[in-house]
Amino acid sequence: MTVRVQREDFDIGAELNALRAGRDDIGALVSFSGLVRGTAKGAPITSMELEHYPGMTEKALTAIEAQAVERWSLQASLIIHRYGLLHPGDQIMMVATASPHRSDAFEAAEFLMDFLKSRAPFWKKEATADGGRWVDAREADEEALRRW
Amino acid sequence: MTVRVQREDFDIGAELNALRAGRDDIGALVSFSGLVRGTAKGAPITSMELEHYPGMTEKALTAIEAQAVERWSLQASLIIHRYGLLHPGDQIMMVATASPHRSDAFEAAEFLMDFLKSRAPFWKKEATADGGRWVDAREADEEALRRW
Amino acid sequence: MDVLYFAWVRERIGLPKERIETGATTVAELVEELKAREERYAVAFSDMSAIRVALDQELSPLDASLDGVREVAFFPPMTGG
Amino acid sequence: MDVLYFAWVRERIGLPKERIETGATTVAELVEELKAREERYAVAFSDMSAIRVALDQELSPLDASLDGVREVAFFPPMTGG
Repeated sequence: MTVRVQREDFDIGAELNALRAGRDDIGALVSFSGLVRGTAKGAPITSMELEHYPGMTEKALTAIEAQAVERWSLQASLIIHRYGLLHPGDQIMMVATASPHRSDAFEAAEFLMDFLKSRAPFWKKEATADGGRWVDAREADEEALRRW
Repeated sequence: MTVRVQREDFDIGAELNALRAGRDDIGALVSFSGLVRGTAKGAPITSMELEHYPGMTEKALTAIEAQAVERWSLQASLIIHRYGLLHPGDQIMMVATASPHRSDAFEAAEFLMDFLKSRAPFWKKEATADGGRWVDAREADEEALRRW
Repeated sequence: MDVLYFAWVRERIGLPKERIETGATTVAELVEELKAREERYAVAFSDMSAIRVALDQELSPLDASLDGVREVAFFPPMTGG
Repeated sequence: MDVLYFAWVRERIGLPKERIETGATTVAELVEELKAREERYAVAFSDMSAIRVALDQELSPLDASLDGVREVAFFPPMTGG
């Protein structure tokens, strides 16, 4: 059960391999990674600045992960979220979940993503040719919380 | 949209990185990997033999993937499934799905797994101290198909 | 036609593949013909609810026609993933 | 107490953090006090449905008490992931 908030990029393969290294009780391993898309509302973006709230970010992510651990049969979990200046194609964040059977890993990963999107203090600002623009929260993201 | 059936192990990180290489339209990347567990029904297993039906396997996986592509907004997808002799902790298979937003990638990955479990011609035989035992199909796996 | 067996069906019948000349028009008729032929087939096919069938590599029901079919396969429920 | 601002709230108010001495007993009272103080606060807090609040790094409602709170943060809905 690990949370990391960092400026640096991460190696998703190394992270997934580390989660299962030296053990043989895991049957299912799910990962999600979020990437910077090159366009926003049809216009190309040149970069994205990710602001966060140091201290609260780690607390919020740890609390979300603890909820997932309580609800599902997880053998391991990982949340990595970057902040700072990113560019199209870059990795923004990842979650990984491990469980004996696939339904727990899948559901827990979706739960982590849904809560992380709307409850962890990150804010995205996209830079386009017209200047910077704060990304609006999506209605669908708030709705996604209701299913849990 | 790729299907590979192979005896060799695979590098999940290299596969995920290859899916997103040279493009910046993907927003969400989901992976699932299935691993050999070291115990079955409480007894330790020493190895697992994965039998398959060459020819039909590739056809079945390709058909399942085509259904996913039709139902969800996928930008890339991958299914790798191994056969032959495996050991506890080994990777058995992986799927990966890429989409602009996370719900498509998550749902398509779950769909691929549900259908692959019950519709692709693979059979697992576990070796224990008491000899070999064919793995029974799980009721839950057949039920999982009904939600789609 | 070629008849293939996988997993415990293969083990019970004792071979992975054989060539069979048959007048059977459906899968069910072919199964009855094989069961009547030898004990090992009767054992393998004793509970057909545990058997899946593919005709030319497509999953098919027991009452499917064998007309034009070149390859029949029998196997237990699949356990991939 | 320390008051922190993030994202466009920070940009509108023009600073990331300040120390404020206040007699306000709830978040809502603190907001009214700040709005009355200067135009830039009035602009940032003109639509409180677009503002989220954290007290000592826990998401909290607008009517929450400030009793014992050391750090208040104002920011727009979060857009991580």
